[in-house]
Amino acid sequence: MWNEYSFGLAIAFACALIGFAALTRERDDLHKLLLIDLVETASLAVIALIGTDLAEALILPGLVVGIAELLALSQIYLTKEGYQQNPVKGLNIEVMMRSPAPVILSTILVVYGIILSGFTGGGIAGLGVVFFLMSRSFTGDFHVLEIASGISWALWVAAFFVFMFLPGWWYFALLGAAIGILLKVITKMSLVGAMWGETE
Amino acid sequence: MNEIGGAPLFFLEFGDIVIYFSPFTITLFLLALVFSVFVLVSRPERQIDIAFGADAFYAKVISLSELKFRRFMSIACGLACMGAMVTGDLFDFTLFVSLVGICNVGIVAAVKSRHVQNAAYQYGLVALAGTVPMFAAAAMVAATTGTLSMLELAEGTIQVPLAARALLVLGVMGEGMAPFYAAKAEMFRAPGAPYVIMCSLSSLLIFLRVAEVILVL
Amino acid sequence: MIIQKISRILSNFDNILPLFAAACAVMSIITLISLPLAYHEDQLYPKRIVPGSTLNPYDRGGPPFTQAEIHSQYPENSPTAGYVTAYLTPFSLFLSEYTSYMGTTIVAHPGGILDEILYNTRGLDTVVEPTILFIAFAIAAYIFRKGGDE
Amino acid sequence: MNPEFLLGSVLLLVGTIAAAFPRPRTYLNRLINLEISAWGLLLLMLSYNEALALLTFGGVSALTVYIFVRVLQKKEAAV
Repeated sequence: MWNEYSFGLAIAFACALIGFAALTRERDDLHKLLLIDLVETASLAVIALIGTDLAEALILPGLVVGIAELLALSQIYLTKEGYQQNPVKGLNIEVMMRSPAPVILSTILVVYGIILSGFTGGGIAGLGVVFFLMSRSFTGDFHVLEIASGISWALWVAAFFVFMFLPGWWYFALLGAAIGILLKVITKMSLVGAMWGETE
Repeated sequence: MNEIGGAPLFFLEFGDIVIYFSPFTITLFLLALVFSVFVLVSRPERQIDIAFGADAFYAKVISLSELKFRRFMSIACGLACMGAMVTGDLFDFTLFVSLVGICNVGIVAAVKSRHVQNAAYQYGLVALAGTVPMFAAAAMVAATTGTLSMLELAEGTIQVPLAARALLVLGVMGEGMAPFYAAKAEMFRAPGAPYVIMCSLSSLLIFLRVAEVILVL
Repeated sequence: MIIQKISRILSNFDNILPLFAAACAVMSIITLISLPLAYHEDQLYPKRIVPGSTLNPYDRGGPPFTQAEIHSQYPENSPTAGYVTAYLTPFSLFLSEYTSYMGTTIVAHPGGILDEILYNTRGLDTVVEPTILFIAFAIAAYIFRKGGDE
Repeated sequence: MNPEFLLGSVLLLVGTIAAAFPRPRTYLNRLINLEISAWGLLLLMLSYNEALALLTFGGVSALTVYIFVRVLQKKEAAV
């Protein structure tokens, strides 16, 4: 009865046990956040053990939920401790500011992300944008990002309803959903890069 | 098939995720709907602090943007509750519950008081930790029974492992039920009456719903 | 009174997370004890590897624009399930004809088994998930903008 | 059980222990040790051929590092 699945579950729950045990004794607020990131890994491992295509379809939402809540909590942490006004140095290495390397790397990531589209593409393209914004210490306009992500959300939900109620138009819905979710994830991720700089 | 809240009256199919309305879920759904509308139309309270020993009092000023933001979060919380009440898929249920958790954090996090923000942070950590047992439970159900649909699981032909049920309950408790609810009570010091009601109402609704889910499995 | 003592501990919200973590740790131990669990062989959306296919590891069959077979929960609810999997955009078609290691790229490009699951058969999951993303980022952005000026 | 699965399990467990009880208990040390368990998870996904999940997890965990480094920098600037 000790198949591969049970063995994997044993490992994953042993990890969860260790992580939660450390969390019980932790008093520092930021260490708590890091440890929660650790136990998230264990829960993703439990999902991965299903080993079907469904597992992947469940991992992607699980991952994105984790990072979104992490960003919100880290921002609450900064405000409650009063660190919000402190400057962030960015990647203020002289070479980074001038050299074309960030541009080239970001371009590769963004192009590949657009080819992938969907969740994965959004994540990868977003990473490229974050890297670029960080290396150029950009202080940008937030509202544009928020509006863009709102529109892409609407596009994607519209595509979902086409899938459900007008299944004949599946091709249209597929492209709408893929592009909508790509834009949505990119804009959200580039928020991280824009927040790297100073408060407006 | 074991039915807890009466036979489902009608189904709304979204592919593999089937939303079902039984007398039990429809009651909870309407309750969430009524409160969302209530939040939408009501005007927020003005908290007044009375200075002791003198005849003076001063009203706390809440900025318009803060008000709008918190109303938006409350409505999102109401919508999430409505979804969690009627969904017939286990993983979808866990996602809706975590949405309720993050909305609850949002309702209070906008308040500019260090005490309230600290409570919101601690509660947010518990909500984030609660997703771990919840997702693990849903994944274990999928792996050991081969399905996530509550309607299929309610047939009772395949046994759901006890550990998965217990993990699900623990995870949902982390998203805002007793005894981890205490942090929320602390958050109620935040001004803005109709919005914080949404916090406690969502816990009540989710408590009732998770009881049904566990009994059906 | 013991109840008073418990409620005093609980009323300090710094103790909430350690308490929850302890409950989770205990629950992990219980799960470990209950362990060997049977893996149900008849899974939804099974994975299979077609040797030699350029779409590895995501070849789920089906010539373009004909319905591939998808083992979903309620096939009658999604009549178009299987079309998306079989469809390749011109770009993915080009990749699949000229390279043999780009299966992941092809499947992530619009049209593939994951799009099938995420958008079509289990679309509501994906609706909820960007909503969580939206709410969490809205909180972060709001606090970032307003948190500074006091 | 293929070698990726075994190696992934070992790394997951070792990384968890390392991140839960880091030797000099600093934020940076814990953040770096988190990567070990992330590698374990990546190998686990690889053994089940979950390539797309692997790719996304790689990208998202890089973003997690950005978020934490930002918090650490702001915290450090306060001292």
